[in-house]
Amino acid sequence: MGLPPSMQVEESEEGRILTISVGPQHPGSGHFRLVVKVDGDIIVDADPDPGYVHRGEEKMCEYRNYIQNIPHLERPMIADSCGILYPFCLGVEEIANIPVPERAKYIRVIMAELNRCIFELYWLGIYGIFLGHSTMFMWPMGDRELLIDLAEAATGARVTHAYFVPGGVRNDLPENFKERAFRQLDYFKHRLDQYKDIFYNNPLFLDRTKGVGVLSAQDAINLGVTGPVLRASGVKHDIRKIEPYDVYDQLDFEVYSMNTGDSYARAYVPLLEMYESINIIKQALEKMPSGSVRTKLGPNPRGPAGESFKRVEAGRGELAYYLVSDGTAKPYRVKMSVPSFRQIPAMSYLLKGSKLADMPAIYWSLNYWPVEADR
Amino acid sequence: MSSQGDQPEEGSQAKAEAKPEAAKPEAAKPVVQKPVEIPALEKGIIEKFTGRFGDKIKLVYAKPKRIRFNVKTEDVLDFARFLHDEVGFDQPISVAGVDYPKENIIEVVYHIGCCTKPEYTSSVFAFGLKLPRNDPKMPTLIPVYGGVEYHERETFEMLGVIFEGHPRLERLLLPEDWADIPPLRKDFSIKGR
Amino acid sequence: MSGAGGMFKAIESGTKHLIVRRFTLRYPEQKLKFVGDGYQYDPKQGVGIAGYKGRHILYHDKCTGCQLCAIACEGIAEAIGMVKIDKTWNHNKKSIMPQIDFGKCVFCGLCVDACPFYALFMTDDYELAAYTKEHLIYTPDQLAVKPKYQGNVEIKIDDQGATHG
Amino acid sequence: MATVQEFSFAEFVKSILWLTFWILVIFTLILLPIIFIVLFFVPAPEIAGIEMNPYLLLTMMVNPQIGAPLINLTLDQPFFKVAVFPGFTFAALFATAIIFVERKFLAKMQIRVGPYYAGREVFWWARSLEGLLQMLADLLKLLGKEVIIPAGADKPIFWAAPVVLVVASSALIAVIPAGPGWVIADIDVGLLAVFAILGFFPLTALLASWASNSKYPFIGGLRALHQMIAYEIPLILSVLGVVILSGQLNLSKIVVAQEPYWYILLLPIGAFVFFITALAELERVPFDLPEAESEIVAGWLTEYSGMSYGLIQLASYIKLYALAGLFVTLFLGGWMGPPPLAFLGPNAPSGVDMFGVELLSTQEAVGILWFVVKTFGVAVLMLLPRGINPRIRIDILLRTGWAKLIAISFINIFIALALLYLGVAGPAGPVGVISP
Repeated sequence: MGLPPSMQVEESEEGRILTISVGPQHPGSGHFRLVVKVDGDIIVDADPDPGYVHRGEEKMCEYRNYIQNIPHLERPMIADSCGILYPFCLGVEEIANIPVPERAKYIRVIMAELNRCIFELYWLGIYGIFLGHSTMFMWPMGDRELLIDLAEAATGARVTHAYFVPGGVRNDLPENFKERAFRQLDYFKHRLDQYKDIFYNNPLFLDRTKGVGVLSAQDAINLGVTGPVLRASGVKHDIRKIEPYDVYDQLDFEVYSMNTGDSYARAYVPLLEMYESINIIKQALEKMPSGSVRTKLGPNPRGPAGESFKRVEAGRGELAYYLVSDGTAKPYRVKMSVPSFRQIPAMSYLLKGSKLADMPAIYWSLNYWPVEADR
Repeated sequence: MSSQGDQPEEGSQAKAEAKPEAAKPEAAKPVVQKPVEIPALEKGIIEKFTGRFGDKIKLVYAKPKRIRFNVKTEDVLDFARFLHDEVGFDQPISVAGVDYPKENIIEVVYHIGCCTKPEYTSSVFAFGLKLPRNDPKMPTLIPVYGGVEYHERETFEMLGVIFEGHPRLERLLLPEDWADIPPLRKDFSIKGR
Repeated sequence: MSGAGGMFKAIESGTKHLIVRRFTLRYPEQKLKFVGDGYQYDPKQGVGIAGYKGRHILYHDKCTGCQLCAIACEGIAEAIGMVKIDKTWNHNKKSIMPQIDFGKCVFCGLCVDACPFYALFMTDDYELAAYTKEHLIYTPDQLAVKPKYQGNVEIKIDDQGATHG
Repeated sequence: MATVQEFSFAEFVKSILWLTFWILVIFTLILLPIIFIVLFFVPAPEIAGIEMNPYLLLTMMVNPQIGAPLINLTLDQPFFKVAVFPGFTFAALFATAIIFVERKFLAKMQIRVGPYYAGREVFWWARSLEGLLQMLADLLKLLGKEVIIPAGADKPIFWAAPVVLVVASSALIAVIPAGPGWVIADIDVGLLAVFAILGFFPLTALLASWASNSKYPFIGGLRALHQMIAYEIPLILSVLGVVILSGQLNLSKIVVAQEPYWYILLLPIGAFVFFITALAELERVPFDLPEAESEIVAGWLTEYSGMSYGLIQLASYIKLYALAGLFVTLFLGGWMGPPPLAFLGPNAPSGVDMFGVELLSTQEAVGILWFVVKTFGVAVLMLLPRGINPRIRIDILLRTGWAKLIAISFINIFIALALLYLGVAGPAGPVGVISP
């Protein structure tokens, strides 16, 4: 019968290789293109092509002062908007030498962990639907509401909080936040237990992810991947633990890692981290002192010329900001080193040689967010 | 914020004054402070490098957990190999380019973290290169740090730095029909600002 | 057959959820209750007061036309413009007040942080849909109206699961 | 700047009234005279001793008693069986009901609401059945959509594929008995016909995908081909046990052969394999690889839009009904009630009467009811995996199909043979029951 006319043109010399453009208009890609070459069902080459949602965040930063940079800096990753803003605030505090009240530090940790859970649930939902598990899409998306509700009560917005500012947070937590948080987090923990039955222990899910896309620890380090992907390969590298910022050194928590480095481990580590986040939030709510939450600043905070490199552990991994200040109220250069961008090399590395049907299982387990990677 | 209206002029003046500080005198300043406040761990790392490279490299600053050297273009591969193999900083975090039009240089700053050696995991090691602005060329560090491939591609695209030996120095984030100067250079300005 | 046990558990879990209460918020019939009365800011203390960041409310008797909100918004959304108003107030010699384009506003609330006179706050109202772009531009008079938003449900949790209202 | 034309309700009403006016004018001035001229020359047919004429038809609307024999007669017509029950209309309605139940059922499992607003304001008594009219709304939406044909598509095949699918899946219904005597084609090779028709689907899927002239459909079509061929063999083998025990290929007679014991009690493994392979044939979760949206968009359906997509979906749900019906026929005793109820005998509810004319006998009515109930139950069971399983991978699927399921179905055949030779069951009936 032969191939249909349009495909015959794009065949290569070998006559077997079919080039498929996965994205940017593809339900399984996001705003991102993956040029996949398949030989039968085996992927022989995968070329990531980011840049469809590049909006020049770094250039925009140079035109705005430190406070005005806050709303637009959280746009690349609205599922984890506190996480992406956190290192920026830390960096500005270092440059301009702004003190942060103790209570604000605790609130920041609470919000960052809440956002980590919100993000992981979003990610888990999409991972579920990528593997064809529609219930695993609906459940996390629904349960995310429990946490968004908390975030909304504290910050006044559902996803784009604009909550962290250099020198603390915008406002204090509402009155009955602690009880509300404990109630909803307990239920959320109960829900997480349900996920194991229907998804994580489902034999079909295990078939699809165990032993798929194995990334060894050495490769993981060398490719520069970070976050749950790195920890799934057996490297216990968590910025919260190794270089504690704010009050993480006063909280008791565990860093989880798995040794297999396959898609299953990359999917399982976030689940464990969500349990740990609940633990951290509860501890922080208990330990939180009272007092002010924001250092009063002028509208244009500025510091001496200098540079800072601050990193935090966001939901997707190590998120770092390289800030260069020239003494004016606007940053001279802002370099965002985002985890998603650092996962790109692993993508083509892992996809080569795997099956086309494994593509969603590998691609999405890498925690890659096109909008964040493009900035 | 009330002085926001005349910000552009003020900003450019301030930039003009601050520029020399940002690059060179700043490099000299921490040297004065250095003996006072360098912790032991950082001092150990610095001594390793000064012992190996001597005057070829220059310490820019050494804050707690953050060290930065400036390296010459011809030494950078040796430097990176030493950093990776001997010292043990093995995880590339970021490659940033900074444009200084007044000094006519482009700085490329590598930030390298460490995953394997427990004593260094909390530190970030940075090294910068000063490249001439009209012909920014440097060797690629892919042979040492495989993960910098896309970071270097981005730096090439955003600042026009050419990494010699890079396997795929092509368009990454910008539109395919981009026909302007690299956008993160300071003489490229956003429309309307 | 090691997978049979896992499959059985999955089926059990799935069927078990047929009796769990549904979590969906039936939106136009149910509306969420919010904390407080909208996001506000206390310039003396330098901190905000928790609340929902919805449409703004402008207190004409306090606004001095100082443009600080517009300047704050300049680098963010450029949604605030200062317009002439008919009335003259003693404290507002230039008689200009902010007009907000909600087609551009990102609801970050930094204009509220910038206002030193307790004149610009945010409210619970988020139902701003309009048929044309022009209808999204709120004049000072429209901004002065206090919205009638009434949230009636919040998340309830019991043995049967979580539900709204 | 393009100006949007303002929508005027008055204009809309006016246009509708104008249209109605012209239809009435054409009807009274042209169509009515033609009907009467035809009636003048053509003698009216005589059915069941009653002379048919338009006046009789009109009076039937007022007094149904006159038309009862006519309705009874209609029920026996082959055309009624093909078009209405148990043919296409019934299957389509059943498929619609299945879609609605699937959506509500899945929504319940996923702790959400599902279709909610459609029909909620129309029927005040249907408040608790939210979303009752959602299927109608979806149908209207699909009808109103443009059918886009990709450039370079093989148009005849592209157009024909949905129709062929609907025809083939409807053809499956023809041999499935919905009640005693209620079968369109009571042929002796019914089961063979089913498998012959099932052979159409992979070919049609491949043709549709090839005709789309696009890459994702092509990969999806190849996957569909692989999957359906790999699963057809265990499907046939699993049914072989039933054929051995009943000694029949005629589905009605297979139902009758299950008189004391349903075959699911004798051949549980066969029923299991049949259920799994039926899921694979239907491309339902977890075997929906040909439509795996995260890999190949919508598989071989990618380029279909509007009502041609709607037809494919309709075909797949009619096929679901047909396979569920086949499962009921082969393993669950078809139209027969559960064994205890079969002994109710005279106490069973009476048939459907209409003014003294018996439309359905007791046996028929109860049979049809049981068949519908069982089929619905099986169909819901087929929907269940969608809520709890991820998609399976193609190599695992093929390995399962070729290696495991075929082996299991051979075991099933041996069990059937053992039962036959031990005399527990067989064409002659179970031991102790004297066959006629």
